[in-house]
Amino acid sequence: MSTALGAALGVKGLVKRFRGLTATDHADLDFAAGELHALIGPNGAGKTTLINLLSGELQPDAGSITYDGRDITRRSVDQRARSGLVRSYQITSVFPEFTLLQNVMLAVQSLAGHSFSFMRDTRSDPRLIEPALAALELVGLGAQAALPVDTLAHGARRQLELAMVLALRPRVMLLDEPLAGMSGAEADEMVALLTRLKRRYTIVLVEHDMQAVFSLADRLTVLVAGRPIASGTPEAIRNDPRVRDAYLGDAQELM
Amino acid sequence: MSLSFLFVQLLNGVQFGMLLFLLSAGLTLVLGIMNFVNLMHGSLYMVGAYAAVAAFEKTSSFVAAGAIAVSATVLVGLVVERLVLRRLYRREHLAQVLATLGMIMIFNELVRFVWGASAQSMDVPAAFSQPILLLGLPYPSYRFVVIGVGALVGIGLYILIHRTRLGILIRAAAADPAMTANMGVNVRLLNSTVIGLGAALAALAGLMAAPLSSVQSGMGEPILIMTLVVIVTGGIGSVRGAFFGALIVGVIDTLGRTLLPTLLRELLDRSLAQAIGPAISSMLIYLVMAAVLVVRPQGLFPVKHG
Amino acid sequence: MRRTIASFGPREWCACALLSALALVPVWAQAIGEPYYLSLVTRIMVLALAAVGLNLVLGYGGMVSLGHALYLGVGAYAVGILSSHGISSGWVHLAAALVVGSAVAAAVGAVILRTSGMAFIMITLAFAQMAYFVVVGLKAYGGEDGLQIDSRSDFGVLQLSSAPVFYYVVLCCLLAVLWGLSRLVHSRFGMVLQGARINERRMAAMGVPCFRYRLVAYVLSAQIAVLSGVLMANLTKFASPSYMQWTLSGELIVMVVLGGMGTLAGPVVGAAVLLVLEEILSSVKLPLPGGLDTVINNHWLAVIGAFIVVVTLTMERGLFGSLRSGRRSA
Amino acid sequence: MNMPRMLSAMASAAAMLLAAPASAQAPVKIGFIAELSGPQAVLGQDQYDGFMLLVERNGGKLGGVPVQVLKEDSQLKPEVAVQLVAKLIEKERVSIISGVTFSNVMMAIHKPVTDAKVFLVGSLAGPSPIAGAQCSPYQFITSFQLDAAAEAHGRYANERGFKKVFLLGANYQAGKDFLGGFKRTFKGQVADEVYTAMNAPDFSAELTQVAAAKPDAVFAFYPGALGINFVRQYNQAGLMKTTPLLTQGAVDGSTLPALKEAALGAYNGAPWGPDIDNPSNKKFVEEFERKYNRIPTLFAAQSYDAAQLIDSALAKTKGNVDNKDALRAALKAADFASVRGKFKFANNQFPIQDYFIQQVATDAKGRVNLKTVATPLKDFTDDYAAKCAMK
Repeated sequence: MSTALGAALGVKGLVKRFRGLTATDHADLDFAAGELHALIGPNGAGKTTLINLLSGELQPDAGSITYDGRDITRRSVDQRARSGLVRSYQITSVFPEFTLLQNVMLAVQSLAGHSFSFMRDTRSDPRLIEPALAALELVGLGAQAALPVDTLAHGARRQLELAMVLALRPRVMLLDEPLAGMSGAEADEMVALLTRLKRRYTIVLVEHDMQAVFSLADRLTVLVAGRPIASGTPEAIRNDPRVRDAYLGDAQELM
Repeated sequence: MSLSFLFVQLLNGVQFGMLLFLLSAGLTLVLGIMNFVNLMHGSLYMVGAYAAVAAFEKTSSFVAAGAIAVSATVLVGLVVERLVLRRLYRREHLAQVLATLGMIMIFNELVRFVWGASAQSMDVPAAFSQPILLLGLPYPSYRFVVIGVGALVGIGLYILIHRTRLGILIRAAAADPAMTANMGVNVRLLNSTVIGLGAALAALAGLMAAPLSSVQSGMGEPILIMTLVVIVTGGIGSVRGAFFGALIVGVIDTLGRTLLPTLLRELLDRSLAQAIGPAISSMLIYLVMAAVLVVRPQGLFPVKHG
Repeated sequence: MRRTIASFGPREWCACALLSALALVPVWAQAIGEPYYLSLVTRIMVLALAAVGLNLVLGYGGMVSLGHALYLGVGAYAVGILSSHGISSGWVHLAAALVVGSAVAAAVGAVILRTSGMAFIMITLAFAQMAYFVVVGLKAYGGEDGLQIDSRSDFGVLQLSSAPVFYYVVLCCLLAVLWGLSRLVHSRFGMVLQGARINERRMAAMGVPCFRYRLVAYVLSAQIAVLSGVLMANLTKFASPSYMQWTLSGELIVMVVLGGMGTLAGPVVGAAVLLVLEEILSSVKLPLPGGLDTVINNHWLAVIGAFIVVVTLTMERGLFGSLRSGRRSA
Repeated sequence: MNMPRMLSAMASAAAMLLAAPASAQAPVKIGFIAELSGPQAVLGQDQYDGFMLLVERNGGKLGGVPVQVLKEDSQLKPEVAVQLVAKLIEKERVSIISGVTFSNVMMAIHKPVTDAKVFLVGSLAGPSPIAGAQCSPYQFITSFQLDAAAEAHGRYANERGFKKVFLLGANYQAGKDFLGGFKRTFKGQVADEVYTAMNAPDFSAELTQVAAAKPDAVFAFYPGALGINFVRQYNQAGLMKTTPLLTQGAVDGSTLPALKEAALGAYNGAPWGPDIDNPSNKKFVEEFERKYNRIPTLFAAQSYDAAQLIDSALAKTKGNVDNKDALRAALKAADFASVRGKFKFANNQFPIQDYFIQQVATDAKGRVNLKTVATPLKDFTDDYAAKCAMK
């Protein structure tokens, strides 16, 4: 278990097709270690597809993915996750029947290599509870640890989602719209949280809230029809004509 | 083993397959479209057979018996749908399994209560009571009727599903039930229709089977198992899958029963062959299903989702 | 929130009442001079044991196996076949049964766990049916007619031939398995197993390969069923292909779901209710007017069927599961 | 139905179990185990009706003493049957158990019953093991060992001069024993020997084989529903006219009502037939038809004899069932007017009797019925008796 420190991630000539339509079209991207790299683009630009390719839930039709210097194109989801390449979901995906603590404990547990322990009661196992509580504290859910998830507000669920990712001591976090459906206040909390987390991890962020993106990201990549058309600092992207063209009416949204 | 013999055996397989298809077609729609595990499909088959026998005794007309049996069974199906099944659509599969299992027990005892424990049966329609000579082997002409009806139903369902509005709905629902519901389709009506359709087909199967086999309490279960084998082999929700699945299972089962023991006798000594031959041939369809599922968990003709 | 406070609700009371009742049955049977009830309750507990085993995969793992009778049969025939060759040691019986059972379960599980949903149900059934046909083909061991067992397994000091001793042995097996399960449910393994049921995709995203945990769970539950088969063979002094029939697999599912799947004592309650009801309806002369009692005695299956339907429709979480638990299921 | 009510229901149910009287000295208790639910109920019901015909005629008495018949449904499940036996012996304290429909149930309960020194008067199942090595002094079987009927068929096939016979059977122990029995006595050539899966709904494949083999006759063992399917489809294939059909279990009183004309011409082998000419049988058939308005079956007849046997024995012991040796001697004497005419027990306490071949024909009343056409075995003792240690 390497202590969480960002690792580099890159894709070469990545292609993914669904019944004719090309969701990812010869994408070449590099995510430097420790940077927060945002993927933006109009709807259907293939942002989530790219995340799914990176996390391994989709297999590319062509191209390669390198992580921490190794080719992981054919690695399975769980193999990638164990090596520190962890994702969160756009639509909250947790274990509703469990408490918050149990949700995060499950994540902590999966770090421990295997879970073939049959008799030891997890409910009194500090090695699980303490890291889990820590992760919950980090996202500001420490107080609600004992509550079952189904009593939770949407915003809090998104935070839980992130806590579960953090509990996995990731080196690269793939965050798919962590702000989706959050109230203004909740969103601000989350942005603050992500700002705190920056540098300690490599973060690939897909997000529609442009304000948040431009305030958080070290670099941005603009995807259009599955192909990265521009990549650079927020400043560079702001003034890139191609991006304006790509976004057309969305121009205002960029400012 | 002559070629004509093989051909006739093949025909037997097809005939058995058609009977299975009548049952599978209805059930696969229920499973696929409503995502509802309806184990009492076999009971509907039994009800259809009993109704056919009773009607045949009164009218002594095969067609009339068929009409009565189908309508009676559809009625039963709809009543049960209204009273019980409807409450189960939103429940998990296990609840459906459990409740329909309970219904099976009720129906088995019900027919025993009404018709008594001893088996019933009905005669082959006079026109088809005589066997015909087929490549030098006498062959019961009624079995051609079974094949014919099966084929007709197959064509009918094809037209229904690919040429009618209901068909469009059915296909849509099979591909994505939730979506269809959101498209403002009257799902409740669609469900009743599908259950009714299933009941009608089950009754038809019961009618066709009545002259071939004994009509009695519990006749639905063995055939239900085979039907389910057909459905998962063919691909849940796909009528095409049900059709080819039924033919595959029917033919494999028949050929397995006749050829395998003979084959084994060539390889092993007689007594051993006789010991394991039937065991293996009765296993055959399960082996095939298991093999198919391991290679293609969605079955041979999976319904395209999304 | 480290420890959950074990406060008592109806559920816990019911469980305790049930267990203490079970512990007292032999005494009571002695008192009223009805040793028969001993064998009735023994049979209930043996089947309950199998149901508890099934519950591990069904209730906690979300794997609907319609083929668990297969392992009951393995256990029964291990005893039957070995004793027919003059090997009477219970330890040998048990060891052989568990080894064979685990091997079969591992092989079968490795195949069937690649499927899910309806396909899984059917493929489990398929394997059970195949095993059934194999046993029916075993002419040397009675085939369809089954296999008589001269005397119960020999566990040295434990004289299984004595009904009360056998009863308590079965009871202890049941309690031991239940205790083990109660630990397992909250262990790391148990959490992963339930996690895989609730949200397999997320488990994978967290780096957990669900397959191997499911496989282990399947083998464990098979071993419990095997144990129940060994006891069944000893109870009836008989091993029969009918122990492997799909109908028995179905009954086990009924017991689990009826009692309440994913609850510890649910399957036990389910088994008890089902079998006691069966006993009463099929042979007890109920005080009913108009020959209704004989109608029920002759068509008791219908009544059971109706009962199952009603419970399924009215109690989403089963008889035992519907009881409010005093404990926050944490 | 909420939980408290559920529980109270259970409680009262349990109470009811207790309420059942533990000790009732007065009447002699007789347990009657048979298939009484599900598809096979037709067999069990016949057995029970045949047995009760005598009991009810005698006003609830056998051998002049009141009897209480406790009917139990074995559900074709050995484990359930064992349970029921335990109940009958331990709870009801019966001294005699009769009925028993299927051989797998018989095999399961034979040991527990006879070990408990309770008399097992079986009226249908007669598996070979208990006719031979595993025979017990406490068993008295009023039916027959299947092979015997099969051997009768074999002899009959010889009498008819059949050279080439095609054998078919259900793939389980009884099926194999039965075809074996036929082959022991049949002198001609066996065209082929085919075993089909249990509960096979469709015989087209096998019947095509038969047609292709063109044998002089077909010999088939298919009990109950299997028999109905087989005979119907045999008839539909036009084979009934061309090839004589010798069967066991396929065309008897239990299946004829379903088969009707479809079975005309088929042959059956049995130690009893409704047309056997003796006063006892006349009385039985007539009373049975009046009471249940259907033709009595072999199973009813054998159970009626079981009742007569118990009747005669209890009469001898004055209703004393505690002196086992006396009761056993009385049963062994078999001192009653069997519906089969003569009836003696062999050393394995299976009957020594004649075996008839019957053909399906329309009887005087115009009903489809069995007509005795030959008696290939006279005073016959089954072959397994030799393997039985008892004298």
